[in-house]
Amino acid sequence: MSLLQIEGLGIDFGGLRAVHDVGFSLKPGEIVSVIGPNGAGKTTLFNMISGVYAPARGRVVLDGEDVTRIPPHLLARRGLSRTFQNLQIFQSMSVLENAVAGHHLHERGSVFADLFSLPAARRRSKASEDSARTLLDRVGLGRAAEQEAGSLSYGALKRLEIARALALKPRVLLLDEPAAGCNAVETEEIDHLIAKVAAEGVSILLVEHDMKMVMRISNHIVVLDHGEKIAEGEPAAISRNPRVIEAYLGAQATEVQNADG
Amino acid sequence: MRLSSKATTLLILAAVIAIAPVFFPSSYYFRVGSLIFVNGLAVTGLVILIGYAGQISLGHAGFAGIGAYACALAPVHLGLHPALAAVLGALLSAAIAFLVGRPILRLKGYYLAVASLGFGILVSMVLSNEAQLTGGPDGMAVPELGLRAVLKAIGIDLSNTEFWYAFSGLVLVIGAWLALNLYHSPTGRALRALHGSEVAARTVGVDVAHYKLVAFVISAVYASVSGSLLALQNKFITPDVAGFMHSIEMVTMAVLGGAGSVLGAILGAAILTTLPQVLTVFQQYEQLMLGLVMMLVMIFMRAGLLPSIARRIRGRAE
Amino acid sequence: MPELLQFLLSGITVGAVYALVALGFTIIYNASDVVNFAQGEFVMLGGMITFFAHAAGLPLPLAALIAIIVTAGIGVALNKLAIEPARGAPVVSLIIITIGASIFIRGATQLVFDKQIHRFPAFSGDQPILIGGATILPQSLWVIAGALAVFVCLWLFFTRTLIGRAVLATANNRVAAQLVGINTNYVMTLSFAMSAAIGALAGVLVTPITLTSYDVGLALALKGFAAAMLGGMGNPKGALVGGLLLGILEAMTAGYISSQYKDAAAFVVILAVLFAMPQGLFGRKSTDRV
Amino acid sequence: MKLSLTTTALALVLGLAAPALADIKIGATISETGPASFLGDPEAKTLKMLVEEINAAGGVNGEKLELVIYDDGGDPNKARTFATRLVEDDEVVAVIGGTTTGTSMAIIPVFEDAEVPFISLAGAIEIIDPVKPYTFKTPHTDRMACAKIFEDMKKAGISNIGMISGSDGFGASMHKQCLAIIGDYGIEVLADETYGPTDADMTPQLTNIKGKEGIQAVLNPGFGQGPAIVTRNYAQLAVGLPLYQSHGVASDGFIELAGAEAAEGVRLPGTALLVAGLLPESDPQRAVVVAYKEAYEKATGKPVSTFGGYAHDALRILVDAIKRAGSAEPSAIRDAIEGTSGLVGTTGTVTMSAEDHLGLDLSAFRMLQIEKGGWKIVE
Repeated sequence: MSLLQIEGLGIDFGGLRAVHDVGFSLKPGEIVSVIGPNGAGKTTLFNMISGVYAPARGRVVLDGEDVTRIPPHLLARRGLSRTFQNLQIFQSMSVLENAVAGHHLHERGSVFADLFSLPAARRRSKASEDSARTLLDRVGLGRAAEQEAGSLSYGALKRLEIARALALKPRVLLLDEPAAGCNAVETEEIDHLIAKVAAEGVSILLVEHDMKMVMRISNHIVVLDHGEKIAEGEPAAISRNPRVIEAYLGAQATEVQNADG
Repeated sequence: MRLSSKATTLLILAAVIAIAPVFFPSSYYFRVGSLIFVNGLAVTGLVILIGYAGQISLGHAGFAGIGAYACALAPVHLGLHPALAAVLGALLSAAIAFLVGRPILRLKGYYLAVASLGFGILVSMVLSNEAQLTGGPDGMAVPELGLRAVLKAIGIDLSNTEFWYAFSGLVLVIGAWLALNLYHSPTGRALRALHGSEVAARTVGVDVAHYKLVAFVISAVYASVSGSLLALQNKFITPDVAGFMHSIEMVTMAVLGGAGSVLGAILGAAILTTLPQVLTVFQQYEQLMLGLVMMLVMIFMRAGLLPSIARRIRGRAE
Repeated sequence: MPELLQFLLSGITVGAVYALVALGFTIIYNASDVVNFAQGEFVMLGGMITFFAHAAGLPLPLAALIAIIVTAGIGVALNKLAIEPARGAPVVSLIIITIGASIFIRGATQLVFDKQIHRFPAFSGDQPILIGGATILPQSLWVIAGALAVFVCLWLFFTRTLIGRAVLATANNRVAAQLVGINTNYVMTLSFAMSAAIGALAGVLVTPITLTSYDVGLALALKGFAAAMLGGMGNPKGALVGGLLLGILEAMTAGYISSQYKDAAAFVVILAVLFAMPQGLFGRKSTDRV
Repeated sequence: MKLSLTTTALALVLGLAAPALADIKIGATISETGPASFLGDPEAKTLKMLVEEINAAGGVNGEKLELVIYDDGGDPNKARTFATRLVEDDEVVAVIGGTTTGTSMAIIPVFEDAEVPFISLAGAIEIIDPVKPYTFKTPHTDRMACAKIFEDMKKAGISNIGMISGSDGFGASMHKQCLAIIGDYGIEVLADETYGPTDADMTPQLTNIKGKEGIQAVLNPGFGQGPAIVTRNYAQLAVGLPLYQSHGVASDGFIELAGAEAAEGVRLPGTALLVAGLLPESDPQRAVVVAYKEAYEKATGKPVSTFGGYAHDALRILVDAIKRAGSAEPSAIRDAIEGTSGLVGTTGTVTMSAEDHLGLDLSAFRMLQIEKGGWKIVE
C-alpha cells in the first residue's frame, strides 16, 4: 500500500515541457530519492507535488485521496511537508520562532484569544515552544534558539528548515537538497536524522546532489532528465544503468542551455 | 529579554504619556499629545498590516472616515450614544474590510497599492458627494461624547484638552497592548511567517489568504477607532479624514518610525504630528523639509527610525 | 449621436493626458521596478518652467525645450540622490521616498515660482475643429499626437535599440546585466532622464488645456498611476490603452450616468479589472520561483 | 530616545513662541498651501502687509500689533490644532482666519469655548447663522452671491437654467445655498452637473446642459482652475447662452486663464475691488479699494483678488474695534466688533449688530461683465 502516488505528472512553461509524464510511489517509512542533472525538473516536480505549482497533467494521490492542485496549506493539513532548495527561512524571526511557526496547524486558534492573550492562547504558544525546542535539539540547533535566523550559517539554516518541516508531524516529507552547502560532518548528521525520521514511519522524498549520501540512504531512486523519468530502481541497479550514466556525463554539455529547472 | 519586551514597551509608553504633562507649559500641548495618540492608534493598526503581515494599504484613511462619520451620523439618525456609534463604526469597518479585503489582498506590491488606494478614494468620494447626509466637503458637526461630564460628576474635573489627552492616551495603550499580544501569539507568528516567505508559510499550513484578511480587518478596526476618536474630539468632521493624503500620512508615520515595532511606529506618529507644529517658524520651507525628512530616513534608516537607532546602540554596546 | 461623439472626443483628450503621464512611469519601472510617484511633479515642472520662461520673454518652443532639459536634469538628480542610495529597499519604502521627493519638489516650486494658476497659449490657436457635430480643440490633437509619438518612440526604443534592450535586461536581472557588460548605473540615470523628459513634455503639451500650478502633480500622478496599473505596469501599450480607457470611461460616466461619480466609476473599473487580471490588461505574468 | 526627542521638539516650540509683552497679539490660521491656497495665499500676504503698514504708522492705541500666522493647509484638523495653539499657547486676543468653510466650522468651538473673537474669511452662511457670540465673518455669504445672480437673471427674464458646480467645498457649498433660495426667484434648474477640482475637461457635462431643451442660462459656482476650464469648454462647444460665474473667480487672473475671447460676456457678482478704477469719484468705497489695490500690487507684484480683500476687511474691522474699545481684552474687542458701524471695506460698508455678525447687504455686490478682457459694471 503506497502512501504517496504520483501518476503521469507534467507541466509546461511558455510552451516548453518542463516535466512530462513522471510517475512513482512511496510507501510509509520509505526513502525515495529523485536525481538528475541540473535543469532536469526535480524542483519543479517537488513544487507540483507540494501544491506550489498546479500541474497541467497527471495526478498526485495521498493516502488514497486525489490531492492534485490542492493548495499547499491544505496539503500540510493532510500531512505533507517540505523544505526548499533556495532557503525560505522567516528571516526576521528568531531560530526558535521559525521552529515554532512550523507548529502553526497545532497552535492556531481564535484570533480573539490571541489578541487578548487569553490563557488558551498562551497555553497553545507554550506547547508549541516546548515542542520546537525539542526539535531544535534534535537537529543540533538547541543552543542557537534565541539567535536571529538570519545570522545562522547556510548549513544550519538547512537544518532549521528540516526542524520546521518536522514540526508539522508529517506523514510525507519532501526534502530539496538538505545537504547542500554542508560540510562532511554536517552531511553525516543530516544523513542520520533522515534515517531516524524514516524509521519512525515518515515517507521521505529526497532531491540531493551528494551521490554518496543518496546511494547510502535511499530505498528507491527515480532518475529525471529533461523533465522525463529515464530510470527507476534500487540504488545498486541505478548506478549501473547506462542511460543514467550517459545523462550525467552528457549533462556537462547541455547544462548551459537548461539554466534552471 | 525577548519575553519582557512587551512589558518594556508598554511601560515606556505609559510612563511617557503619564509624565509628559509635567513639562507642558499650556493646554495646547495636551491637544498635540492627543493627536499623537489618535494617529499612533491608526499607525499601530498599520504595524499589524505592514510590519507583521508585510501588506501595503494606501487606503486606510477610508476606514478612519467610516469610524469618524459613524460618530457623526449614528447619533443623529439612529439615536445611538456616540460611544456606541464608534463601536458601530468599528464593526462596519471590519465588515467592509472583510468584503473588500479578500479580492484586494490577492494582489501584490504596487497592484495592491493601487487597489487599496482606489478603495480609499471611493470612500472619501462618497463622503463628499452625499452632501444631504454628510454635509459634503464642508463637513458636519459631531455630538459630545459625554464622558467628561460623567467624570466631573464623580469628582474628576478635566479641561477638554486634558480629557482627550488622557482618554486617547488610554486607548492607545490598550491598542498597543493588543498589538503586542498579537505579535507573540500563533496568529502573529502566522502573519510574520507569510511576510517572511509566503510559500514557506503555506507549506507549514498557514492559510495565507485568511491571515492577510485577518490583519487587514484588525488594522481597519484600529483606523476606524482612530477616526472616531478624532471626530469626537474635534466635534466636527470633514471628508479630509478619509482622503488620500491622510492614508499616505498614516503609512509614512508607520514606516518612518519603524513598521516592525509598535513603539517605533508611535514614535513616527509623534514626529510627523509635531513636525508641522515645530516648522511653523519656517512655514515656507515646511513642505521642503517634510519631503526631505521622508527621503533621508527611508534612505539611511531603512528599518525605520527606532529599529535603526536601537540596532546602532546595540552594535556599540557589543 | 453628436453627444456620444463629443463624450468620446472629451474622453480621448483627457485619456491622452493620462496616457502621457502613464508612459512616463513605464521607463523607470522597467529599469528599476520603482513606481515613481514624483512623476506628476515632472509634468508640473514642464508646465511651470515653460510658463515662466515664456513670461520672461522667451519664444514658446525655446521655453518648452528649456523646461524639458531642466526637468530631465532634476530626474537625474532624483535618481542619483534618492533612488540609487536606496537600492534594494522594499516597495513601501520606495513609495515613501518618491512621495517624499514629490512633496519636496512641490515645496521648492512654490518657493522658486509661486502658488498661482498659470496657462500659456495653445500652439495652434483656440478655434475648435468641428467633427460630425462635435468639437475638439487643436491643442487636444497636439496632446493625442504627443501621446502616440511617445508611445511609438518607446516601443521602438525597447524593441529596436541596444540601449532599450539593456534597460529591459537590467530590469530582469541586474547582476546578469552587469555580467554581460551593461553599465546599469548609466541605464538607471538614462531612464530617469527620459522619464522626466517625457513628463515635462506632457506638461508642455497639456498646460494650455488643463492649466498648471505648483500642486497639480499629485492628481496627475494618481490618475497616471491608475492608468498604468490598469494597462499593466511597464508596458507602453498598457500605458497608452490604460490612459485612453480611463479618460473615455470618465467622460462616458460624466455624460451618461453622473458627473459626481465619474472618478468613482473609473476606480471601480480598475478594481474590477485587477480582480479578474491581477497583472492589469497587458502586464507580465509572474511565477513564484522557489 | 523618544523622551529627549519630544522635549527637544517642545523646547523648540516653546522658545520660538516666547511672547513679547507690550504688543497686541492677534492670530491667524490661513490655508496658505493645499487645495485652497488660491484663496489663502493672498489672504496671508494681505495680513502681513497691513500689519506692517499699521505698525509703521504707530500701531493701535499706541501699541504695536503682533501677528501670529499659521498655515493650516486647508486641513480642518490642523486648523483646529492651530486654533488651540493660538488661544492657549500664543494667548492672542483675536483671530482672523479659516480660509474655507470646513476649517472655519472646525475651529469655531475653540474660540467660543475660550471666549476669543474670531473673524472668518469663508463663505458659508452656517458660520454666522445662527449667530454665535464670538464668531464673525467678512465675505458675503454664498447665499447673497446666489441672490445677486438670480436677481440679474430674473431681470433678464431667465427662468430655466443649467448648473455646473465644482465638487470642492466652495462649489458644493454655493450649489447648496443657491438651490435653497432659487425658488424665491421663480427659477428652475433643469440640468445639475458637477466636476472635480482637478478635472481637465468639462465638455461632457456642458454637452448635456447644451442638449437640454429650454435652458436659458448657465451658472458655474466654483473657484480655481475649474471655472476657467468650464469657460473655455463653453466657448469650444459654442453653447451660446449667458454664462454666470461666481464671486469665487472674481480676479483678473480668471480672465487671463480663461482667455479674453472665451470669457467675453461672462457675468459674475464681484466686489468693488475688481473695478477700483471704474468706480465713480463719489463712491464711498473708491478710496479704500484703490489704496488697498495699489499697496498690495506694489508689495507683492501680483494682481489683487477678492479673497485678499476679505482679509483686508477683517483686519480693518478688528483694528477699528480695538481702537473703539480702547482695550485689548478679548471680550471688549468682541463687543466693539459687534458695534461696528459704517466701516467701509473692500466688500462693502459693514454695519454689524447682535443679530448680524456679517453686516453686509446685497448692495455690496456689483454685477460685473467681462468685456474685451476687462471688467464692466452692469447695473
